[in-house]
Amino acid sequence: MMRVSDLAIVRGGVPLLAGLSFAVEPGSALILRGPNGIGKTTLLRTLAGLQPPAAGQIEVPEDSVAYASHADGIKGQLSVVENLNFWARVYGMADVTDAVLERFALQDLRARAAATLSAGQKRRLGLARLAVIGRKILLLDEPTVSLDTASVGRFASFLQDHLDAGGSAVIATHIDLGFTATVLELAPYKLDAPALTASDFDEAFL
Amino acid sequence: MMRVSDLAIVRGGVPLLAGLSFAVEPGSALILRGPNGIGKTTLLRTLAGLQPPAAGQIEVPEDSVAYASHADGIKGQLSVVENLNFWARVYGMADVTDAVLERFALQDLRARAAATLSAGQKRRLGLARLAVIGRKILLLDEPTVSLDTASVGRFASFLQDHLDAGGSAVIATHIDLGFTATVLELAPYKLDAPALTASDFDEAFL
Amino acid sequence: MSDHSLRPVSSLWEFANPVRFMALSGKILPFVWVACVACLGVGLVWGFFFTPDDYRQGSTVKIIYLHVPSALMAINAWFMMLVASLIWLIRRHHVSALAARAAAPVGATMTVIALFTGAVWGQPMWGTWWEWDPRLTSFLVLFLFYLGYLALWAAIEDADTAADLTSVLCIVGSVFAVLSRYAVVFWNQGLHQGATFSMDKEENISNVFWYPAVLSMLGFGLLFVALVLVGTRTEIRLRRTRALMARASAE
Amino acid sequence: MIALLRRDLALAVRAGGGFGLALVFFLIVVTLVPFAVGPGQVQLAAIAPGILWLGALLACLLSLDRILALDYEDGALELIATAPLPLEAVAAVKALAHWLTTGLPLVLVAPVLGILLNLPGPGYLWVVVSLAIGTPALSAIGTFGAALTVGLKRGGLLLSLIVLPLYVPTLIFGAEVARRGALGQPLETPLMLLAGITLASVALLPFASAAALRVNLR
Amino acid sequence: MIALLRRDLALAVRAGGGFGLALVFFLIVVTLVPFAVGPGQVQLAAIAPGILWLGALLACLLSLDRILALDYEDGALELIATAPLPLEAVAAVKALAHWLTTGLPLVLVAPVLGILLNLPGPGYLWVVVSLAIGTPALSAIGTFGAALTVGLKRGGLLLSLIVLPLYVPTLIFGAEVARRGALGQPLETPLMLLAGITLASVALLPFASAAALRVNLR
Ligand code: HEM
Ligand SMILES: Nc1ncnc2c1ncn2[C@@H]1O[C@H](COP(=O)(O)OP(=O)(O)OP(=O)(O)O)[C@@H](O)[C@H]1O
Ligand SMILES: Nc1ncnc2c1ncn2[C@@H]1O[C@H](COP(=O)(O)OP(=O)(O)OP(=O)(O)O)[C@@H](O)[C@H]1O
Ligand SMILES: [Mg+2]
Ligand SMILES: [Mg+2]
Repeated sequence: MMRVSDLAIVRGGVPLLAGLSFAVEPGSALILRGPNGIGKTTLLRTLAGLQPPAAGQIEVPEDSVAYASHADGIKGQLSVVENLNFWARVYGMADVTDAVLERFALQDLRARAAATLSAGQKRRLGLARLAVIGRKILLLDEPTVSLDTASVGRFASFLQDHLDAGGSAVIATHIDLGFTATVLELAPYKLDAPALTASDFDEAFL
Repeated sequence: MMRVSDLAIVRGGVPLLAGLSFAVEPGSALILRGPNGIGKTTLLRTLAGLQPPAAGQIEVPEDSVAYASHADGIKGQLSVVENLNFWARVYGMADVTDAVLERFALQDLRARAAATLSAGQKRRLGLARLAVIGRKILLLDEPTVSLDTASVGRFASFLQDHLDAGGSAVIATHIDLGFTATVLELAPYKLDAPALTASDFDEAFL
Repeated sequence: MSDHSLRPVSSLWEFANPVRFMALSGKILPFVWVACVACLGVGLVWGFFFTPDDYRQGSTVKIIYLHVPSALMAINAWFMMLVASLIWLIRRHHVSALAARAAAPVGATMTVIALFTGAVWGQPMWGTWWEWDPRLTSFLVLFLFYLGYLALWAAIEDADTAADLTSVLCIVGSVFAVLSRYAVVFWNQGLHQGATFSMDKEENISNVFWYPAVLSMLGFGLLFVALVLVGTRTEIRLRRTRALMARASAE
Repeated sequence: MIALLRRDLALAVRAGGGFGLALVFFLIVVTLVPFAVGPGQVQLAAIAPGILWLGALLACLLSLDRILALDYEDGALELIATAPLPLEAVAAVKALAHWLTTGLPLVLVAPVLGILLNLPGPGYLWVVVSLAIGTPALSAIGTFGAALTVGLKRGGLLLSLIVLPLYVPTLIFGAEVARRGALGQPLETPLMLLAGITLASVALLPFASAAALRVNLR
Repeated sequence: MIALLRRDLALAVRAGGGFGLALVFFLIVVTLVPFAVGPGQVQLAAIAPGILWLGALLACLLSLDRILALDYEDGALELIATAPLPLEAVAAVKALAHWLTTGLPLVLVAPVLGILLNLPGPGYLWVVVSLAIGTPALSAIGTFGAALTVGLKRGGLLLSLIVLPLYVPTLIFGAEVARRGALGQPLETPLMLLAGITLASVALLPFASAAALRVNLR
């Protein structure tokens, strides 16, 4: 499904990781692990196409990827349901169903303006977005931040169903999600970050 | 040190918790636990004096409390050290020392503009602030969000030292910090939120 | 950095290679400076001290030796930035991005000099420091474009991003600058009395004034080239040092 | 795309959205002018068309940073960029939404404010016409400026700095149409030029905006 | 408090900070006025003092939302509020920092822009004097407006809306001083009133601002 070969990534002109190769098959998930600042977020942004890779190839079927960042992209003035419907429509899908709301325990909050949600409730809303846009490959950046244990479990079961239905996922996380997945330790691919940063732009002058 | 009696809290006009009484002695920590949206953030804001309690008393020595919220209050254009020095000066303390920077593994990032830190690095910076402002009672709202295991350990050891030095802390968290502390389950104090919310203002017309 | 700077040049684009650019610009820079100082010195001294006073304007006419060249270079500098921006966007030659960046402050300064000398001149000529004459007005607008361009460079930290965005701004801005010029001419056409003093056409100007004027124009042109070369070289050196230090500390 | 437009419009009319505020700002600027320049009737009437245009332009300008910055800050822009919408379309829709919530109301309210400034009789029609034709260009140019500055921390004023020189031709032709209209002079030429600028901006600038956005999200 | 002032000034002069941009906005507004109202010399000179005041006021206005909103958004304001600084002092320092980075530069640059508008000779002195006396009031009032709107999502335009009416007296007296100065008329009365407004705003408004902040952070 997603095939990455010999990828190198750069952030703010600093080379972070190099020589990454992996494949994510339908029905399987890949968990990215590594200490803070190693480049998980940057890797996911690259896979999502937001920034170009410094080297290497990313092969991925067109229109199959959904990205969920640290921030949830929620509009505080819109209600929970309006937020979800907006995303569904942008991706050309049907409006959100009660089943999805229940799955993420949002049914009681459906008409609440998103600005008045607590940290964990906002996060649940951000994750529910993944269920309404109908994408196969999910790129998730620390999806369980601020979630309580019950919500983590709820999310894990959603993810398991997604995989069982032939989807796949790449997840950066520091905690244990409690389901089987390949784990990719990023530490071995780390490039020693230069103390002084030279950007691509600077490199051109060597 | 901090003594709370029969506290009730309200958020956005909705009563959340009532009948809370607890005391936090010097050298001890209190961990707040409860599902998303129960009112942990609201409780901590109330203890910090940012919002008035709906009922009950909070007794706390003057100028002894520091609050750390979900957001870290970091200025992206300033460097790591400049950010910390600012807070130190606001609280009338000496500038940040190398020991503090090392404690939070920020020594290599000291001159970096805070905007270019990763999620976890930002959080470490936010936590390092607690070490430079010299306050006794720390009110921490999910301090370990985005931190990797090593950083969580580092933070726990900082907290342990703080307690050993006679400080105390109230911490809202979903994960295990790995040190001994009283745990306060908030669920029993929960009020069933009325479906239609009446604000204090409206109530005055009854 | 040495070996490929010795190969013969096979295409103009090779100068876009930083190494080649440094080698070549290092060689010609002294000559440019010498020529610039010579032209400016002779032109200005000749113009200021060895030309007769104009019968209508008196000695104030001499400001023309500063005013006209700086005005011309102000426009040419923007044009050069446009070309450099296009080269950067299309062929991604780093030198051209830096050259555009180096030209902007020079061009902005030229604009200020033209505006200032014009104002100083306008006081005895028109009895006012400022007149909303189309030409002056479009210069003011040009100055605003320079300000926006410089502010955008200054506000962005990442070099690639800054080069890309300023290039896009330069291209869009050029179109609007030309539009503004036409708009301004249109706007003030009916209201401005044609009496405004003008020496636009070469016939209006006698040779005594003309030769030193040409010399000082040449001098300003060379000054511009020299300053842009210096600016570009400094930027290149700066970036090369950064890159080298980064490499060294990585090893 | 329609979803995006509808969302932007919905956000604008919700509490705290920008709708109506540009209008009120316009109203206030126009009201302050007599305080600033003194209340001589003749003088006011002479500058009325120009002040209306200037006020509309400033009101537009003030609302520009809402076009993209809000979506950038809460992460929605990244998500929209990874959604199956071409960025050019996103830029065009954003400009359209801005015009509908800002430019259009300004056009409609301008005649009312004209009364405050003693605008001469025939001026009303032409102020409205020139604003109706010119404001879409203001929105398109503004979206381009917003796209250029979206990554920058509170690029608000930088945005103004970049956008204002770009507004000069539109302002000149627009105010010229309004002024000539008020005086009953012929105004075909500036009107055609104004329309030309608007058409060209609306057709071409979304591409430049999308390019700038792509760079900024990198 | 000095730490806060120094930080705010440092933030303002860093890349992306507001410093200089208000100035440039002032420059641009003043440049655009002739485009809008037409280039007649006499007419321009007559409205010059008023336009300078209006331009300064708008430039001030545009930079108001930086005073508190940035600190609110990244959570710094909550932390500052729980720090051992009285909120009144915080409000006063914020107003002072705003004046130093906005009002003061405007005062200094106003004479240069006066040239563009053919300001009559004696006008220069009085434009500068009136702005120097009046702009601190603009900053103090603006900080109060910012404190009122800080909780609201992008209160930018709402802020303008609230602040502009409050600016009216300052604008009237300030522009009056400048206008009378330009015409060589007696100007003691408006000057005293202007000074009175400034003193009162600077002395009292920080208390109102602090009260508003307290409510908004609740
Ligand atoms: C701030 C004020 C002024 C600005 C921005 C300005 C701008 C310019 C520009 C752009 C040019 C060169 C354009 C060309 O060669 O086609 C120029 C040339 C010239 N300007 Fe000015 N000007 C200003 C004031 C004045 C004043 C007050 C006078 C005289 C009374 C004046 C007289 C001339 C003359 C004689 C030329 C030479 C034209 C030629 O060589 O063909 N300018 N000015
Ligand atoms: N601004 C607000 N207006 C109205 N209601 C709010 C507001 N903020 C939060 N709430 C509601 O108040 C309740 C308590 O929120 P709070 O943020 O204190 O929860 P929390 O325990 O910190 O949850 P979490 O673990 O998700 O952070 C929630 O039900 C939330 O929906
Ligand atoms: N905008 C930026 N400019 C320059 N450097 C950056 C920028 N953002 C992040 N970095 C640096 O790039 C590196 C990788 O950051 P990234 O956010 O990818 O880390 P991460 O693995 O997601 O960390 P975390 O677990 O803390 O979220 C870090 O060292 C960080 O300091
Ligand atoms: Mg990350
Ligand atoms: Mg919370």
